[in-house]
Parts: sequence; structure tokens; C-alpha cells
Amino acid sequence: MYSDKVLEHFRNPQNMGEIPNADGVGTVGNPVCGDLMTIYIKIKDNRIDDIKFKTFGCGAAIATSSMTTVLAKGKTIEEAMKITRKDVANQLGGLPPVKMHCSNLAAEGLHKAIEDYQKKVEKK
Amino acid sequence: MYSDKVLEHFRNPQNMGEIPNADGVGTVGNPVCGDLMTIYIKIKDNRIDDIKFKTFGCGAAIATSSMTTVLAKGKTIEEAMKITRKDVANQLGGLPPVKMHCSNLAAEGLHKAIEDYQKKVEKK
Amino acid sequence: MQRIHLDHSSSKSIHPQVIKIMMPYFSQKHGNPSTIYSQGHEAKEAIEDAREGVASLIGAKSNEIIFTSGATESNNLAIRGVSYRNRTKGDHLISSTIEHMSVINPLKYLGKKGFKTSYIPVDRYGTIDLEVVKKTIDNNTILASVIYANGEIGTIEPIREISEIVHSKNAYLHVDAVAAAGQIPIDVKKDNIDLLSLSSNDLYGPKGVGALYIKEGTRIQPIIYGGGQEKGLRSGSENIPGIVGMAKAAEISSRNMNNESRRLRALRDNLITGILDTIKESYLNGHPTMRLPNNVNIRFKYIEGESLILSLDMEGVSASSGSACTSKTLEPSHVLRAIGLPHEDAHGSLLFTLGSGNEEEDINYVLSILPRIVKKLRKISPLTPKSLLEDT
Amino acid sequence: MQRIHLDHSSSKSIHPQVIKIMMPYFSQKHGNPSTIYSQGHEAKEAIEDAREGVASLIGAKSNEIIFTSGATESNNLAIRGVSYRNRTKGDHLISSTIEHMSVINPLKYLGKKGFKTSYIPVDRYGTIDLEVVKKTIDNNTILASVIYANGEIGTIEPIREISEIVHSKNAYLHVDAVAAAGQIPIDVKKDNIDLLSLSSNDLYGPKGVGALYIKEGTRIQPIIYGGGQEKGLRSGSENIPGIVGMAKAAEISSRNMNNESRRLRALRDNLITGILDTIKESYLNGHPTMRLPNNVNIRFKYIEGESLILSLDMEGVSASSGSACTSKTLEPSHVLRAIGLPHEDAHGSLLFTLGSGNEEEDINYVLSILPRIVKKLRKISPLTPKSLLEDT
Ligand SMILES: Cc1ncc(COP(=O)(O)O)c(C=O)c1O
Ligand SMILES: Cc1ncc(COP(=O)(O)O)c(C=O)c1O
Repeated sequence: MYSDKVLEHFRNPQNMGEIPNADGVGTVGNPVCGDLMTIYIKIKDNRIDDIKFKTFGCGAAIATSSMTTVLAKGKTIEEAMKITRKDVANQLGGLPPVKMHCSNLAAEGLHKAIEDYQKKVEKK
Repeated sequence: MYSDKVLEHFRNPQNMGEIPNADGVGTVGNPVCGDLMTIYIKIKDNRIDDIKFKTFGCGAAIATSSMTTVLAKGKTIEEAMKITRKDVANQLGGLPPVKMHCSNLAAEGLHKAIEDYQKKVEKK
Repeated sequence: MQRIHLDHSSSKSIHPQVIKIMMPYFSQKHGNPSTIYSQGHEAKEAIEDAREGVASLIGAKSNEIIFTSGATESNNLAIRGVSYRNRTKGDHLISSTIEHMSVINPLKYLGKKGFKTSYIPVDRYGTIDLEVVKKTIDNNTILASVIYANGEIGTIEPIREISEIVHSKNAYLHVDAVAAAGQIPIDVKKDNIDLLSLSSNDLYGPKGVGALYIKEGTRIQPIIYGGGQEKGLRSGSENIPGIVGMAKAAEISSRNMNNESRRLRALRDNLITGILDTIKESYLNGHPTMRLPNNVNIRFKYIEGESLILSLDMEGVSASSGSACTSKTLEPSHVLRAIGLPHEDAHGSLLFTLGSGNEEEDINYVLSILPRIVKKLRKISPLTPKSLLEDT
Repeated sequence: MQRIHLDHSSSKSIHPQVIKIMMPYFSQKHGNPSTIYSQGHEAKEAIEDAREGVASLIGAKSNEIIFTSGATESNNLAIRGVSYRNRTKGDHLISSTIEHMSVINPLKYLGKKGFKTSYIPVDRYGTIDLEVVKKTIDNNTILASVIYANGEIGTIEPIREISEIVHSKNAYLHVDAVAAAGQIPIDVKKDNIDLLSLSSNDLYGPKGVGALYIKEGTRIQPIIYGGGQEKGLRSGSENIPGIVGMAKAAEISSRNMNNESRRLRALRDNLITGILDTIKESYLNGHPTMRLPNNVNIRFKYIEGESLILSLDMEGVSASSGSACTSKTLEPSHVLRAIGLPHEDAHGSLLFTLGSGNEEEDINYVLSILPRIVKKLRKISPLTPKSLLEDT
């Protein structure tokens, strides 16, 4: 069902954890659906300096979370905002159709974290 | 499907043939149903001295014809009139249910042949 | 004694390669394709490959194949599934007088539920009358179900012509190809067929499996409801060994069809000619040329079919007097009646269906015993003219 | 690496004796029971013997067994066949909230066709509420369909009590015994059951075969029409190898049930206790005592079931998070929701179903790897309380 890449990220998730005093935090999903993800980012010079995730969900949810953080790390905010679900799925060698919709939310989580950061910056 | 006795009578039908100047002839069945039998009898001293049959039909039809002639041969007319389908089927070790009705007509053929003989006697 | 099987339309032994490919799926590879661990994927792949194998036999795409428990279910699903789903479009169903009971009985059932049914007659060779199809079909017709070739009398139907007429009125065409598949080439795209039923055992695959080809976009609903397997059209845990076996059988069939058909056609013609030449008042049922390569159906005047079969059985030969399914009743075959035979002639028909195991010596053996058997039964029969008996 | 199969409710490998008894029916003994020559009789006898074998597993008479293509078809035939046939008597159908989709979906379909359907709730252990059954049933009720034991949470239902209530209103009782058969003794006469569904594969028999027990005199109509096999209730050429295999599997089940159930119950209890003792915030789903001998269903707070299954798969263990049939959707199991679990807990459930190949070392292996897997996933989960992580 899952590609080798998905299984690899599931087995060894990259950037798993929290960032205690993160610059931005984005949470997507709903445990009712069986998926919940939180993305934490640390921004430096308009770039994603550090990124971590926590995920409740299936293999696809965990793997897409991990891949999203890998793709985003080091990118500028503008570049990171352009990362789509599709990019994440492609980088993972594809996802089963049934998983495309619900368990592939990490890109949204990333965008939400960036928006959270931007709001905080505006407020300052 | 068929008992050994049925197969034996089918393989070696007893009393098969016609009696050219029979004392009584009885025909039952209908080729439309797939069964047609004719029984010929020769009477001597109120007894069935000779009996023969011809049958168009399935294995059961041929075997029951043969068995009926065996049962009837040498019997008095009164005894022969008492031979039933059931007797014939029992003597054959039973018949498949689907065959009981249509292909087990030889006893009726025998009775008809006897009635034919009796009518001829009355006329004389 | 080695029996001679000449009743392949009733049942076939499975091809040894088919059994071999099925075996691991009974034990180690027993996965359920709905599960997500390794054995589940294995099972899922096995089914998808199998779809490909079956599709290629009939020129379909693999996503157009649904697996069922057999051709009876395929026919029921096609006919009832399409009729109910398209009820708002119309209520008229067309079929022929020489269909299998698994087509006739679903149609009868729908007849009771308010659908109108028309049965197109056939000529004396069993060919469906195209003119009557044209006259019968109308804008209210939603489905025509016709047999590709009748397994009892062997006649191959003009499917492409029927397809054109049916599609000119935007109705769907379902084809029962159980007897034809593996015998003659079938191409659902060239013939423009919307649904087509297949049986595994008729291809030398395992019993208890069948398939239904459903052209993409065809409006159909299921007849069995449950876990939603087979795109929701056939719920129930998949019979993986059976499905894998059917696909293998279909592949072998595709590969061997040309040679095997040529071989069987020669045996068939020897058997037909041999019988007609040596036994008086014997006649071929079905079409003389538009005929399945494996089918020999002969009627012998004055005698009854079952007694023929029984006599052959006693000498080690398995034959049939018509569809195995009709032998439960005492009625003569509706197919033989449909080609115009009187009851007594229909009763006197003998069906040989040839298959992979048959060789020339089998045919010769039958030809060596059949005249004697027919003669004996004719001697017993009150219908036989004296002249015929004295003659031989 | 030898995999450890702990998902016997999704699929089972066939018993070697069953494969052995099936083999000749694939080749030499390939007869069709509708034919009249020798191989036909052989096939006919094989089916009748098989009926006896299946009947004896559930205390039925052999003429009360009909063979089908599987439990999904058996459930459909029982529910739709009885409902349509008895439509003039009433239009109310009763079932429960923890049925298999092959019961729920036919009922939903009938609901659309004008029947009224009531689903009886269960308590937190999954036991059907008898008081609600009493209140729900009325003179208009024609059929109640309840599961003997739910394969997902293992709970065994009070069938005899349900049977009394149902028969007090002269309705029929259908029981889906797919998960229970072979695990616990079933007696359709003592329990006064009118129809009962069985699956071959769940008894370690071949896939693609099932049976329906239909008590003599029960009014039912077919759902598949054709050649009239199985007393007209299930048309289609009989799957003789499958039927023979199912019967053998049923016989072996009957013979071994006592010992095997005792053995599995001990393994089950080791596994349950081992998990609950070593993993915090893990809970047993289903009934603690009225439970199938082979069923272990545990929920782990804060993590999701599929990731658990995937992790186990990577370490060579096959498990499930519920019915294989429901894994196609992303919805959590309706059975776990029916026992009152919130969505996130239902998502976090893990199902082990034990079977013939499992030994104590399998259980020990699972117990040795599971705490680590749960811990890892809980570490990834944003729901896990910090205290729980630090704790272990
Ligand atoms: C032409 C045709 N259609 C359908 C069927 C039904 O197939 P099954 O009995 O395998 O379901 C048969 C069976 O012999 C057949 O000959
Ligand atoms: C309780 C229950 N009923 C019915 C079925 C349907 O059986 P099948 O998929 O073999 O048709 C299953 C299948 O797992 C089941 O668990």
C-alpha cells in the first residue's frame, strides 16, 4: 500500500518533537477523523531555521508530517508557503488515494504555523 | 442416480419385443413427455402366458417396463391387475423421485393390456 | 478404465498449471486485500494482476472486470443490476429464446416486478432473427441480453449486428459468453459490448468463480450488499485462490485458443461426419458452420436422449442431452424446442462437448460403439419403423 | 523471517487436510451433480455428504443446509430472501448496532424499499440490550438478524434469550455466526434459530464458499436466479471442491473445538493481561468474560490504530484495527462507536485474532515489542500527556 519512502519516514520520522518557544505553531486535523498534527517553526532571517512536528494519526499522517518538515527546513517563508500537499505526496513517491485527503494535512499545518508567526510579528 | 437393479434391467431388458397376435395390447405415455410404452400379453388359462414390451424413454422407463413384464409373467389376470407402480419401483430397489411419476408407467400399460384382452373376450 | 469425457460444457477438470498457481494462496499467501500489512498487499496485487489476465481474453481494460462467484451470478448482476439502475430510463428488456436459465429466470423475475420482456426467436439453426430484434427494440428498451454462442447447439450469434441495433436505441447490450469464451476470439471493444459474463470453470479454471466485464461508465447497481469489495458491485471477502486461478486459466486459453480450436474443430467434424454417415435418421442440431469448435449435437429419431447417455456411460463415455441445468426437469430442452424440433425429436438429442483431453482415438471409440447403442435402443422403441430395423 | 499471524478474522490459511480432500475434485472428480453419468453421481454424493458435515457443526439436519459463495451472500439471502417472501406478513426488521456490513447494508437497502428497520443498541461491553429488543419488536416484525458473536470486540450475544423474544412475536431469527462458528458450540435447535450464516474460510476452509442454515419450513425466496440448484435457493453450478473443503473444515472444527478453544483462551488471556499490565492507559474492548476464545481487542489512548498495525507489520506481526471490511473507509469502526467509545479512542484500537498456528512464543514476542511501539507512537502524538511520557 505505502511506498518505501513513506515507510522510511514512518519508521524514522525526521524532526519529530516540539519547539518549546516556537515562533509559530500550526495545528490541523481533528482526532475525530483520526488525524491531528501540530507543526512548530523557528524563524531566522525570514527562513525556517528549525521545524518540528507532533502527529496523532496513521502511517501516512506521520510520514507526510515528517516529509513536510524536511521539505520546509531552511526554506524562506515565501518558498515554504508554496509547498503543497501534492509536493509532499510526490516526494514520498505517492500516497494511496484514500489517504490523499485526510492524512495529508501537514502542508496546511506548515502554512498555519507560518501564518501564526506572521500574525505574531504584525502584533509586535 | 439409478439402483444396480435398474441398470441391470436397462442393460439387459427382459421380454423385450412384440407379440404379433397378442391377446391384449396396452399403450401408455406420450412421446411429448419423452415416454411411450406398449405392453403385449398372451393369455392361457386365465394366466399371463407370455408378455413383451416396447418402450421409447429414459433408463427408468425401459427398466420399469422390463421389471413389469417379469413381475406379471405367469400370474393370473387378477394377480397381475394388482401390480402397482410402487411394486415395480420397489422391486427395482427404488427410483429417483423425479422419475416416479412419468417414467414409471409400465404397470398402467399392463393393466391396459389386460383390459384390452377382457374387452376382446367379452365381444366374442 | 480411463473414462472418455465428452461433456465439457457441464464441467471441466482444472488445468494443472492453474492448480499450481492457486496452491500458495491457500496457505502462506492467504491474505485479505482489505488489510494493510504485507500479506494484504500481496493479495491486493494478486487480484489486480488477475483482472488484467481476464481482461486480456476479451479485449477489455482491467478496471472493467469484476469478479463474482460464477456465471449465474454474473448474469444476475448484469441483468438485474442494469435494469433496476436504469428503471427511470425505460422498462423494456430484450433477450432470446435460447438463453441459459441464469438469464431467463432473472428476466422472468423482473417481468413479475413490472418490467416488460421480449424474447427474440431464432431460426432452425439457432440464429437470432435480426429483423425481429429491429422490430422489437424501442426507445423504452434499456437492456438486451443475448448469448454469444449457445453451448447446447453450438450456434454462434451475430453479436456485432445485434450490438449495432441495440446501440442505435441507446440500450445496453449484455452478452453471456460462458460457452464462447476460450473457444472463439471475443473483443468487447470491436463488438461494442457493455457487459459480458464469464465462467472460470468453462476456461479450465476453478469452479465457484466468474467475472463480469462492465464497460466504463455503465450504470449498474449491486445485487449483493456488504463490505463494498469490487468497487461496491460485489461485496464479500475475495476468493483470491479462485480469482488467481481463473486469470491463469484465461491466460492459457488466450494463448492456446488458435491451435486448440483448430484441433477441436477437426475432431468435431470427424465425429459429426462419422455419426451422420453411419447412423440413419440422425441429424445435426445447430448451425453447420457458425458453430463452436467443441460442439456436436445430434438427434437420433425414435429414441430418447437419457437412455443414450446411460448406455454411453456404461461403456465409459460421459455425454449430455442438453444443458446440465435442465436435466433436473423432465421437459426437453427449451433450446431444442426453440429451433423448432418437435418434443420427441428434442428428447432424442445427444450432446458431445469436446475439450483439452480429447484425442482422435476418443472419437473413434465413440464412433465404434454408438451405432450398436442406437440400434439396440431403436429395437426397444415402439416408434421405430420396421423398415429401419431390418435395414441395418 | 516467519511472520506471526494474529489477524485470523481477516483471513486464515486452509487446513492441510482440507486442501488434500479438495484436490481430486479439481481434476479427476470434476463432475457436475446435475449430470446423470458416473461422475455426476460422485459429485452429487460429495455435496450431500458435505451438507451433513456442515450441519453437524451447528446441530442442524443436512437438508437444512444451502451452500453459497460466502457469508456475505448468506447474510443477503437470509435477510432479503426472508423479508421479500414474508412482506405480506409485516414490514418491520430488527437488527443491532454491531452487525457486519453484510447485514447492515442489505437492511439499509430494504429500508429504501419501504421496510422499517430498527437497530438495537448494545451496552459498553457490546451486549445487545434485551429490554430494548422486547420494546422494539411488534406484530409487524418479520425478521430479527443478530450476530452470534462480534468478531471485532469478541462479545458473545445472548442468542437464546433473543430467540425467545423474537419467537414470542412469531418473527424469524437470523444469526450471523461467522465469527462464532468453530470457536464456541452452536446448536440451532436448542437456541431455536431459523437461519444461520457460516463462512468456510473462518473455519480454515477455502474462501469463496459459505453456507446458510434454513430451518425446515422457513419461508424464503432466492436472491440469485438460474438453473435451480440448491432447491432453487441458490442457482449456479456447484463449487464442489469448495463445498467439500468447507465440510471437511467444519468437521475438523467440531472435533477440535473443545481443546483448541481452551488452548486459545489461555493464550488470549496471557496476551490481554500482559498488555494491560505493562502498558499504561490501555483498556480491553468488548466483554471481559462472554468473549470469543480467540479475540483480543485493546485500545491505547493517544495513538492511532493504523500506525500501530504498520509498526507491528514492520516487526513481522499481522494485526488489524477492526473489521477488514471497514478499513476501506477512514471512519472508525461502527462497532467501537456502538460500545460508546469516542472517535479518538475508537481510532486507537488494536485487534488481535488468534488461530491454529499461534503458540505461546508468539504472544511473548508481541508482549516484548508492543510496549516499545506504543511508547514511540505516543512520543510522536500531540495528545499524549507529558506525565505519561516521562513516567515510563
Ligand atoms: C451459457 C451459460 N451461461 C451461464 C451459465 C451459468 O454458469 P454457472 O452455472 O457456472 O453459474 C452456464 C452454465 O453452464 C452456461 O452454459
Ligand atoms: C461477522 C461477519 N459476518 C459476515 C462476514 C462476511 O463474510 P465474507 O466476507 O466471507 O462474505 C464477515 C467477514 O469477515 C464477518 O466477520
